[in-house]
Amino acid sequence: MDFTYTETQGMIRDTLARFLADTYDFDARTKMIASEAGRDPAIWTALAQELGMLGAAFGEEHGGLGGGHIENMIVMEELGKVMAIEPYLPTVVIGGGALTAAGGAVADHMIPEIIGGNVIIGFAYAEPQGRYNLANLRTSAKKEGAGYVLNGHKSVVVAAPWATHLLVTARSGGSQSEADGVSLFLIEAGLPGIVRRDYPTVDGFRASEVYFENVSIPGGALLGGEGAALPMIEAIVDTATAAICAEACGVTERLHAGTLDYAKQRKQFGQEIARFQVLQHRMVDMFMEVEQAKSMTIMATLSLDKPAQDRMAAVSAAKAKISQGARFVGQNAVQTHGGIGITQELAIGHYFKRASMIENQFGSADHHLDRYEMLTLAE
Amino acid sequence: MDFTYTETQGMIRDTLARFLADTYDFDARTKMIASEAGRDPAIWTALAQELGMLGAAFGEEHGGLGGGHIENMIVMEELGKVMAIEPYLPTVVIGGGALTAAGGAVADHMIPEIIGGNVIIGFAYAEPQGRYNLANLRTSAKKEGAGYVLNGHKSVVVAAPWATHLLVTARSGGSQSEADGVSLFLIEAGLPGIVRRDYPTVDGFRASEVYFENVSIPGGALLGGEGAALPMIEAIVDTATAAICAEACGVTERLHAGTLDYAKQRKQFGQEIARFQVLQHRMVDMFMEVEQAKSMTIMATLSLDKPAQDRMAAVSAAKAKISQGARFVGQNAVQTHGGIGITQELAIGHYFKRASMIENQFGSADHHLDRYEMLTLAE
Amino acid sequence: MDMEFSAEDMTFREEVRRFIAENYPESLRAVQEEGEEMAKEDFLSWHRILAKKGWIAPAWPAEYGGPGWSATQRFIFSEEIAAADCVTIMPFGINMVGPVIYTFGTPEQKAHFLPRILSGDDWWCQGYSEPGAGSDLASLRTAAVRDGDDYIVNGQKTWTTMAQHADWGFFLVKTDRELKAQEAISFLLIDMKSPGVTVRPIITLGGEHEVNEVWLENVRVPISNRVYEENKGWTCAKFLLAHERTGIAGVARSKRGVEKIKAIARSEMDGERTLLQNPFFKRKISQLEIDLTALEFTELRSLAGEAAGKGPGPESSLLKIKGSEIQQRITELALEAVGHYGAPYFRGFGEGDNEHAIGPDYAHRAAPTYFNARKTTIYGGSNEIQRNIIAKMVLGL
Amino acid sequence: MDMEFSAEDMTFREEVRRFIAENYPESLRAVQEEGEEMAKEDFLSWHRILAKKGWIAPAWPAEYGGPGWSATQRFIFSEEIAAADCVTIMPFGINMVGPVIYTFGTPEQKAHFLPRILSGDDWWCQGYSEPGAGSDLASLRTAAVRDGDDYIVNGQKTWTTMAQHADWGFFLVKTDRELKAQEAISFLLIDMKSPGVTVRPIITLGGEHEVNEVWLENVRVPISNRVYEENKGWTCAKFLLAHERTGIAGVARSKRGVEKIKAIARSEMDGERTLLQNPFFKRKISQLEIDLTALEFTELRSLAGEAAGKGPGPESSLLKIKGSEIQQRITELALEAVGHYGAPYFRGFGEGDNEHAIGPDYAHRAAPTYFNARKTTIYGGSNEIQRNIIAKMVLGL
Repeated sequence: MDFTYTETQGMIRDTLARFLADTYDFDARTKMIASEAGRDPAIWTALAQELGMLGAAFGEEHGGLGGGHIENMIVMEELGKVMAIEPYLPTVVIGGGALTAAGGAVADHMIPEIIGGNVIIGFAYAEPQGRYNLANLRTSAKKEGAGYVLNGHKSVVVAAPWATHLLVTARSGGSQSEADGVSLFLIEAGLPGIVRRDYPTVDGFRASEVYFENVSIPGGALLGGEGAALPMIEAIVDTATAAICAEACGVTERLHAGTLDYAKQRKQFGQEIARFQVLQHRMVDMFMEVEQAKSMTIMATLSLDKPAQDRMAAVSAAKAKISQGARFVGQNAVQTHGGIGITQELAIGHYFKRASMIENQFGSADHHLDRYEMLTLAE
Repeated sequence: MDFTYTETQGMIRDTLARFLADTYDFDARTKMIASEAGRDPAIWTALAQELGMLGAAFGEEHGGLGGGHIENMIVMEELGKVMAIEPYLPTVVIGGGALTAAGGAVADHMIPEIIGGNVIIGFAYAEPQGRYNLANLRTSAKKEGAGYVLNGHKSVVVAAPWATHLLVTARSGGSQSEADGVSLFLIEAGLPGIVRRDYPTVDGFRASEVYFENVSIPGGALLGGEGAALPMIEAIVDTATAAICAEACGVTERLHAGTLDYAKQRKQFGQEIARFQVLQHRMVDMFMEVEQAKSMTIMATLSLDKPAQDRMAAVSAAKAKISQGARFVGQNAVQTHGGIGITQELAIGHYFKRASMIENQFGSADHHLDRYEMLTLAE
Repeated sequence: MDMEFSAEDMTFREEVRRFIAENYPESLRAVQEEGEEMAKEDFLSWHRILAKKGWIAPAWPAEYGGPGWSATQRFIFSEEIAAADCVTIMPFGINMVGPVIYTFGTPEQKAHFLPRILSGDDWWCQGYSEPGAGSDLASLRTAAVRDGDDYIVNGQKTWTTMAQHADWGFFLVKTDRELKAQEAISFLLIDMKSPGVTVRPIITLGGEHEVNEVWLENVRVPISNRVYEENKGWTCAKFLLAHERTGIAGVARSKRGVEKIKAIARSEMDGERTLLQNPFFKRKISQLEIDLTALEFTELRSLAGEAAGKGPGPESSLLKIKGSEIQQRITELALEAVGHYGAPYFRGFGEGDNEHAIGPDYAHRAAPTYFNARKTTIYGGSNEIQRNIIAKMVLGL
Repeated sequence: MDMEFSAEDMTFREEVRRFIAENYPESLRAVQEEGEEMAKEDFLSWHRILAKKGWIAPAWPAEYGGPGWSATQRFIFSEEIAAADCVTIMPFGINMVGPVIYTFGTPEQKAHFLPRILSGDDWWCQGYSEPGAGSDLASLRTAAVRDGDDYIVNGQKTWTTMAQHADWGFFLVKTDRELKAQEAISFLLIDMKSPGVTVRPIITLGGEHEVNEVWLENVRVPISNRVYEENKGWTCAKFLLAHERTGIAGVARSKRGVEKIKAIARSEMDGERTLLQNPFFKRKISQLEIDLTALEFTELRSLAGEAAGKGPGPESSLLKIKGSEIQQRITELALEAVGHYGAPYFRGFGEGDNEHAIGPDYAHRAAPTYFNARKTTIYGGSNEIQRNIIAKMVLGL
């Protein structure tokens, strides 16, 4: 048992932290979000080419640093600390994770492109009717010749407005919520028949509704077996869920630290509000949630390569706890700030917004408690 | 809309409060409980004969004061304030309620006996397998000649060791949890074949396991229609549930007041602990629970004569809220007292024990939330 | 003791319900359903309709233009207004400065201001909070210095709700530098069009422009616009605070809010069942309903006490605390209910876009409303302050 | 980073498990299942078996008789001990005064006391709390005055766990009336059979006799029984407090407790289904398990930090707070699970009664255990104190 970082891992964290401290302060982030594109592409390029950060989690055979889940955890936590809107999660964690799992020629081709910063991937998995059930799909992929024809509507595809590629779940067979018949495709984002409606999200990202209207895609776009991709998709989403747990650690750590700083300087009734015992104990409770979020994130991350049952139970336990913790820390950070906490002016409110979205992303606490029980308490 | 007591109701409350202040302090109660009998019969006699208190909730035609549910609420709240172990709930609220509902000769005979203090009734309704489901009965009443023969085992019959009579639910037909086939009997406690195993309860009452072994009872013992008593039993138990909500108001009020007193006098780190803001806010939260318990008790009590659906929803809403409040107030009273709160020496710990038992009596918060949803949110 | 409404009350309820059904502006309903910010005129249209009917100021004494209702009638009225999803009547004139003026004002002040509050001719805002003194009114720094028949006012206020529309504001200012805080405050009525008044927007988390900073630079205010005696403004402020807390429980609106959540949960699917059939989501709703019932009956007990001559005491802080917590929980449930569609954000983005909102109609405001609702435990004296008040005034701590 | 146990660790776990299976006294198991209070000999029987094996003091350095285990091995050992429902080894000698003596004691103290702690020949109790000074150790009043080679000790201690069995006690006493509290405290070892020592029982809510008052009247204590320097007892106390908090999370026992709740919920019926099939009861269990996992990994991170040379810091207060809350929730669930049969009370009533307990076996201790567990958030520094510690030491407030 060992909970320490390797030297390389420590370096990744420090390098990234320094870079973000220089480039990603609150004002810079606000400007990116307000810009036409909604991001600053130079940051992504720098992450790839100056820092080599996009390769941290990939194998050396593809030009990566030979890392994996722990490297993703480190990167996501640092990105969380500055509320980065960079598409690391869909591109590297999810897209990269799918490619690594699928292997073969497409991986050999695409992973170096990801590492080089030339590719951005949007994960088109959610559908209006599906809630958090990954198999509940109406989007269809009909075999036609050597390829497929895609039809359907995907909800809230984060980073889709920026994406070069889309990773799409679709039904190539079976009935609407059946485990069998689910396939996974990596396709170019600009194919004819792909219609997007773009919008910002409340927490600063850009996303799209994506409509597939008779989109012809090549057979080589298929990742994994036709109609047999659900287990792989579940593993990918678990990996992504662990990654946003790590992001939540960064976000809640800053919510806590920001609240502490504010409370030490803000005066009411003639003294710093940090001297009020009720607020002290509340900040202690926030601290305890942050610490437990870190513990659960490590637990879940170290479980990602376990057998599916164990992996799913571990990830659901972590996400349930962290959803609850993110709400607690976020709400109390705002409450302790008072009025200033609910304005756009201070970073704290924006951390709260991101924390609130993390709560339900890839499943609410209730969803994960359900799944945890199904796996461990079924009678 | 009117939430004030009538003059008579105010007098009942004041008279009872004065009497209990004189007779029922913590030491007196401790001695009663430790005595062989587990009670002081003189108190019951005085309540009946000196104060006329046992008639407050009965109609004038039976020699009562013409009151009803509100009088029960007043009495139970005062009894709660001193943690009285008097069998008012099973005898007057439950037994008296059943007799009033059934009417007829048995009521005309028995109610004056209750008012006179000559009768104590134990309510034998719970069974080992039944949890809070009133229809889940294995105790059987077989018709034999003009009467019935009882067989079965009743759990935790409070006041049974003192009882002159038992009010018994039994199955005269139907299958184990069926609504049809449930009958209600009021029988003498000393009939041949009734076997008791007596014990104290954790909160100071005496109770028994009651076993019926081929107990012959007369036909006149039947209250309500044979096999059709479930609606009446449900109404009686709702009345009883509202009554312990009132008792909970008395208990939690004292838990709160006792904590307040203690906090104002107890010093730590050089000041009264009442000056610690965390404890102040906690006592405010306790206060709010007590106030809300009072509101819900009034709401439930005033709903007892409404149609069954409305009555049940109101009582379940109240009991769920009060179960939660009783736990919150009890636990925090003990916590605020520290070590002394968990000894037998101080009253506070005993109030906590009673509050804890009230939590699950006639159904836990979860049970009542289930029932509330079934009545109001069924889809 | 009974909790039934009398036949007269029931008739009254019918009358109110019918009036709303027949008179509430359809155009306003459409704006509300879009979920966009209301224009000043939107608020005023409904205000004027109620004013014309004589129902705009339920709590005012009849002599000043109130309808002369009982506490129960006022309760019924507020229930029906909420049940019909009517826009909120801005409280600053009707519920706040109005009662201060008819209680403490001069005959001239009453004659001039009260009719204009009723009619909606004057839109009011409240100048209380200052930067660095949120709930701590005793440490105000905005100061008024006498100059002939005027005060010259300098300072800065913040969290001033709807000041962008305001014709008049009521302000707490210091009128004496020597005296202790509470003995040095006066209550001034300031024309927001006076030279030296600047209003700057504060944008809140959901993107709303509801609150403002108000800068006062050498603003000249006639002494005749001071309510009550100089340095006695604290008396007005305390009176108003107590007044503000009644009704702050928001029971009727929250009841309506719970119904809306149920409707959402009936239409959202959770696998093969509706979200309302999910036992845990259903449990959160039932727990909320029960907590709301407890709040409702606590408010009714408080109203009954009021009717019996006991003014709304410090225990009304309970209503504020529990009421605001419930309002927040409603918005939490809405956000949880809409799933993925909580994320898209539209305000101010792609305006002029005629397409329908992304996701179901009820989804696109869930997150901003949730964010915005965090204010309910902060404003009007934060819930921490309310607990301090109960600790001190009720528990004697 | 990885969280797997090494092959050596797995072998070690097997060895521990086998040893317990083969050596744990059957007679003790029977007493435990009855749920009655343990006699002194009951505790000692298992203590002596572990002592003989050399496993009684997992955390002690090998030179003083510890087994020389790694942190991971100690963790595994505690898990297995808990999983097998072994009686708790009294902590006062092994975990508390022992480490103080081998860290601060004289060679003579080490030579005399440590072997007797290991063997169980001496039963220890802790004389810290005083009436009027629960968690506030700085305001102690028990005083020791020098008289030749002795101290004369006068005062009163309370909450002294298991003092009724104790041969020795370690006491915090004031040795200087002039100095400030923390600079005036000394750490004395007192023979409980000394003239002037009186132990009086305190009966707690569940009817247990676990704690006592200890009266000290002119008790003569040789100066050689003082550990560390005079007036430096606070150093020992602080060391011991930090030591006491490790392991106080009680993860392994709570895991076992959750399993027991599951077993109860599998056997209790809730209508046609088991209680474990009730979604809300099941949810409380899963939430408890998840919170326990969070606590476990927080403890493991803390242990890893310790192994890397960071001593158990003030963040171990987190382990105390969350650990004690979880212990209480387990007892809450047990009481809720047993329904009606939580009410009957048997301790001390009808003793000699050979009949089986009323209701299912697991029911009759549910309420007393729930009541008794309220102590976990009070003792060892109440959870309020622990939050103060984190606020001060970790958050710098």
